[in-house]
Amino acid sequence: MPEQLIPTSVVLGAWVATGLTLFIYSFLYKDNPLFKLGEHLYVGVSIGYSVVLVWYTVFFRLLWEPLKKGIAEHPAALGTYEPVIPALLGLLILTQFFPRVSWLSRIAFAFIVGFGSGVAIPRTVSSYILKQIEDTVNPLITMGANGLSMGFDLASPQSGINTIILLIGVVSVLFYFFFSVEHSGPGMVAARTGIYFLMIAFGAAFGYTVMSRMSLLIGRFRDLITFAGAEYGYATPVLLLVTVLSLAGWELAARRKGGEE
Amino acid sequence: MIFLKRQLPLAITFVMGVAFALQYYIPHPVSEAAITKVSDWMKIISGFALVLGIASVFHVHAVKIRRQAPGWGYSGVLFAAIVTTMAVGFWSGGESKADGSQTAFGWLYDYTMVPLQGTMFSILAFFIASAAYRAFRARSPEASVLLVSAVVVMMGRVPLGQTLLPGMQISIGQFLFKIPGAWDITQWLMNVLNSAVRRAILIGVSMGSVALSLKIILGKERSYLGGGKDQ
Amino acid sequence: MKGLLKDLARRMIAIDRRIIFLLIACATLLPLLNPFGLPIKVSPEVQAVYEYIEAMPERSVFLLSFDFDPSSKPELEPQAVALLRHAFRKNLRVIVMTHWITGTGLADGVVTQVAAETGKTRGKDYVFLGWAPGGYALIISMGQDLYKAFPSDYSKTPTLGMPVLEGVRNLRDVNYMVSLAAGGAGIEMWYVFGKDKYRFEMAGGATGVIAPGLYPFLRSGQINGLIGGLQGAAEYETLIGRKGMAVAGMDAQSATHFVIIVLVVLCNVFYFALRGDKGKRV
Amino acid sequence: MILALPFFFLLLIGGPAFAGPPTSPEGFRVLDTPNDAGQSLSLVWKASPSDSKDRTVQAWAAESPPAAFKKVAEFPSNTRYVRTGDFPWWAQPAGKGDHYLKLPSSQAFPITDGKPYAVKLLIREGEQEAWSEAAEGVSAPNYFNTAQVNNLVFVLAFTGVLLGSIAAARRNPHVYLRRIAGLDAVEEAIGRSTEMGRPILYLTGSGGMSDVSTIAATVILGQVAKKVAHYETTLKVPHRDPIVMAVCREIVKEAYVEAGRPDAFKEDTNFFITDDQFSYTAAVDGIMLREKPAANFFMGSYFAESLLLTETGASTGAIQIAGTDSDHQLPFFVTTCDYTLIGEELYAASAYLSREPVLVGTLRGQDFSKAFIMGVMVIGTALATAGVMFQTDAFNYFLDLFRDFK
Repeated sequence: MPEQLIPTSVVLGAWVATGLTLFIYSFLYKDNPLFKLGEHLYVGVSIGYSVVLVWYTVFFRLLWEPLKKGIAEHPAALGTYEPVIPALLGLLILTQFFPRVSWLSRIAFAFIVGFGSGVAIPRTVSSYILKQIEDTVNPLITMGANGLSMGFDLASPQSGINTIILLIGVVSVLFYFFFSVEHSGPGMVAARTGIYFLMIAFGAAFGYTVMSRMSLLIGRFRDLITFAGAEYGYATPVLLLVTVLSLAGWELAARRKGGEE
Repeated sequence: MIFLKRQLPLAITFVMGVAFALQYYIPHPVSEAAITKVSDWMKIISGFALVLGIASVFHVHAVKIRRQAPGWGYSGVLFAAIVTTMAVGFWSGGESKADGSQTAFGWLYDYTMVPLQGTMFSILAFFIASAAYRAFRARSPEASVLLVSAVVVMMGRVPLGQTLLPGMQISIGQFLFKIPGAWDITQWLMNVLNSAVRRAILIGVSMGSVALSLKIILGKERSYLGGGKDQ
Repeated sequence: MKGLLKDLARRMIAIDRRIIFLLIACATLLPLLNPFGLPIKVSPEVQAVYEYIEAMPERSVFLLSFDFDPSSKPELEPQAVALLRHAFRKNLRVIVMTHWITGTGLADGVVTQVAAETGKTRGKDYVFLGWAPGGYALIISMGQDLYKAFPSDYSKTPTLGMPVLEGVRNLRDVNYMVSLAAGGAGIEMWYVFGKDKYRFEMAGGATGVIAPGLYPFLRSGQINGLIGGLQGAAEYETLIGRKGMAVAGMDAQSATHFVIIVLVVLCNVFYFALRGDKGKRV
Repeated sequence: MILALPFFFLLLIGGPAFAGPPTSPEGFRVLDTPNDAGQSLSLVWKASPSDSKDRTVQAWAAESPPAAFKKVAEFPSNTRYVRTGDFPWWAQPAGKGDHYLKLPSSQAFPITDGKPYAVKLLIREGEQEAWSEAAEGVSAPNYFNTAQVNNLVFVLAFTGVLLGSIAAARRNPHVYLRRIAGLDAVEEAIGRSTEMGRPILYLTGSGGMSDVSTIAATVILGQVAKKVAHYETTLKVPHRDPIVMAVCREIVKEAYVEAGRPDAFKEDTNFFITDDQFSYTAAVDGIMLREKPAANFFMGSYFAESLLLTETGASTGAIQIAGTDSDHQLPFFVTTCDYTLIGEELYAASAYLSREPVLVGTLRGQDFSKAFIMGVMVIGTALATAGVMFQTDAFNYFLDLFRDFK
């Protein structure tokens, strides 16, 4: 390894990051002052971060700069003042602070919700209804060099047998979501099939997800291992010791207090 | 007044909804420009809304500090963190990098937000294990299939499981039987069964969401305006 | 004796969660410190991405969108590194961008590092466009004019006239695109607002959680390949023959999965031991 | 096992040896690309039996009146056919089996809307070549995408069904609705919190106000708040989105008024934490551990935070009721919560709790439409299979109606 001096700011960062990481992990033991400290710091930093981000990316980049540029270039054009509209709507939301006129904020809500609903309708129909129907509807047989054949290979997702299973799955789960039909008789069979499909899929998705959650832990542990090195001043072992000792101290103090009472 | 309070918001919802639903069917460049513009507007509006949120935070924690409620010191920490982050952020001009080197704001993000985020997220690894231990009991046939498919997929996902449960081929006479391994079953479960269920949920949810959107546009659903049936 | 077993089962079934936490922590940490290297099997959906890139002629345009932030770094960073190594090895022109402002620094770091190790030059072989607001609106505007959507790259160099972007006007000129997504602003959005309209081939790389939800899109050909989670990354590393952090992490994966499976089996054993008891009583 | 049916089929044997020299393509025309935003032309010409991979087609284009022609595309002559599924039958730019080439504006050959362009084709094989006549076309942006007419019809028909079933529900609001287990538990959960003297925690998810699941969550919040007002229990609703918070504040206030307890309403029932995913989660977990709510409601859309919230809630012994349409988080809610409203059940829940005709009617309307979609999928599969069996495209008149075209 070539000698590489790590900048002080990075070493300091490593200590801060390691400390915060261990504070948050202490929550796995139980709620304690270290976790509370970490939690409140985290919430505070995230709010501050959002404020700064919104200030620069929204107010500055989308509102102030286009207005300034527009007024400098085409002061007479109506289009120049277009960013004023959302600004006014935004101000209407702030009428929430004044109960007498707070109804004005509804105009802004109407604008947001109306836009969201309108945009959603055709796109949802296209990608989530028509496209999904289109993909479920497939011929069960294929035309090959030997004439018509139906595939029974489970390993190939496009085979005829899988097409049927998929169709049964989609239809039975959809049936389970019928609300105005009683689930009895043949309806019961369909709905039960639907439930089994749901449960198998949920189990599979759960099992599939375990890996990505473990990946996150691996990622954090990898950082902790890195910061345990001499070049970072043994941040991890030192802070781990500090965390454990303070937890033990806190626990002892709490017990003594409990004993006195 | 009644008109302004009730009818005007409904009219705005209707006009916005219909206009941007139709926008989809119009390939003309003007229509694409319109949706881009209004999307920017939405960001500006929600930027203003953040003020509401911050006011709420200040209210909640200021009350705690004033009353010296248990744990009020943490509220002080929270305020300090907000103020410090904002100060650093504005001082750095909102940039995380300037002239190729990290700013104080960038440092704050990289060494507090990132590890905190990552740590909170990684706690899922512990919780997914404890949830599995608690929930995966063969209490009923439904719970049993859930448990079995979860275990099979867990086996199929990792090299160890794939080694323990490999696929096999057995030939008896002229017939060739393929016994699927954990990995093959995982693939099949994910590709076929999981696709089917997701698709059905997707279709169902989409019907519901289109229905709700339509009702909002047509003024049949107005709870988003804040309950108010007759105001 | 039987009573003792029942007692044990009762205790074990209500075991303190913290013991499970400790087991998981050990199962992750030990293999990381001391890997044992199990073989990796490649799935067809990862193979498809690899083969598509493998078949691309030199100097084709490859767009990689980092649609995640540091919280998904452990899974998606290895994917990004493997894809970039492959693309650079094939001498493709690589355009990198992100939809997540919080992922900008991370994306920049990854691209710069992989480019440095393969000796590629910024502006000539690759460009990092950085982040721009808009989500799907950004995709639409890139589809119309890339230079309007990104007038300059992350290092504030004007994009117009960059050698790496020669002949690239908008998304239509992109040959292949991969979105590495951790959530909402990702693969589906790229498909709905991008691929569909501007006709480029695309694939997805996703965290393990959202990957299952993308199988319908894979099946219907909306995406031509899918890299799922750390396993997907490990498969890709195996394909390009450069084992990296994903392959090492897979040992820890095996261990933790094994621990959970054993726990689930045990808890069912205890459960049945107790259930027989209850059955008699009722 | 293979199901093989003997079937007659034609083998087209075509080789360059029999094809003869290239001839100019038949029926060549240039048109504005239909259903697009402009800056693109489309070329159409008839297929020829002598198309093969050795015979190439080149498209040459020029601004009209003819400046110099430039080569803009080249490809083997047995490609770029119009295939089934490329265009719906009601918006075919060319007949099936014809050649179709979209010529978008590019840096090499920019196309401006409203300007005429001349295009001709060159057919080449080896050294031999044949030119087509030059055809002219003007590109223009279109005002309506006719290929998406089925989407529009679907939306309109669905609107009709919805309005119809809402009207029917107004006349007869006592429609049968099947039980949803999670909803019976709502009352129980509120009752238990009252008994234990502990608060109720209600989360509206991570979506914004234009998110359908958030709207459903706020409607249910109104119903829960009404019950809570009766029992005089504490309700806590931490938020991630300030606009949702503002709306929920109004809704809860309204619910207290309706329950006849406006005095019991507290302004800080709804409060904002932060808009960041995991710091919000950490704070809500903190609330769960410190205030130990007896009931936790998770309604709306969720991401990875779901399990962090529900598993912490489970450790405090709270009754947990979830409802989400985020399919990727459903497995975690199902395994860690006492009751889970799956997907659409979240939307249905508001109808159950309120029994309002509009909501009940909507459910009926959705059921009709779902039945219709199920029918389409089953009949469609049968027709698609028959189409392969009888080698016909006739069924596409039906199947195309339910395809997604761009």
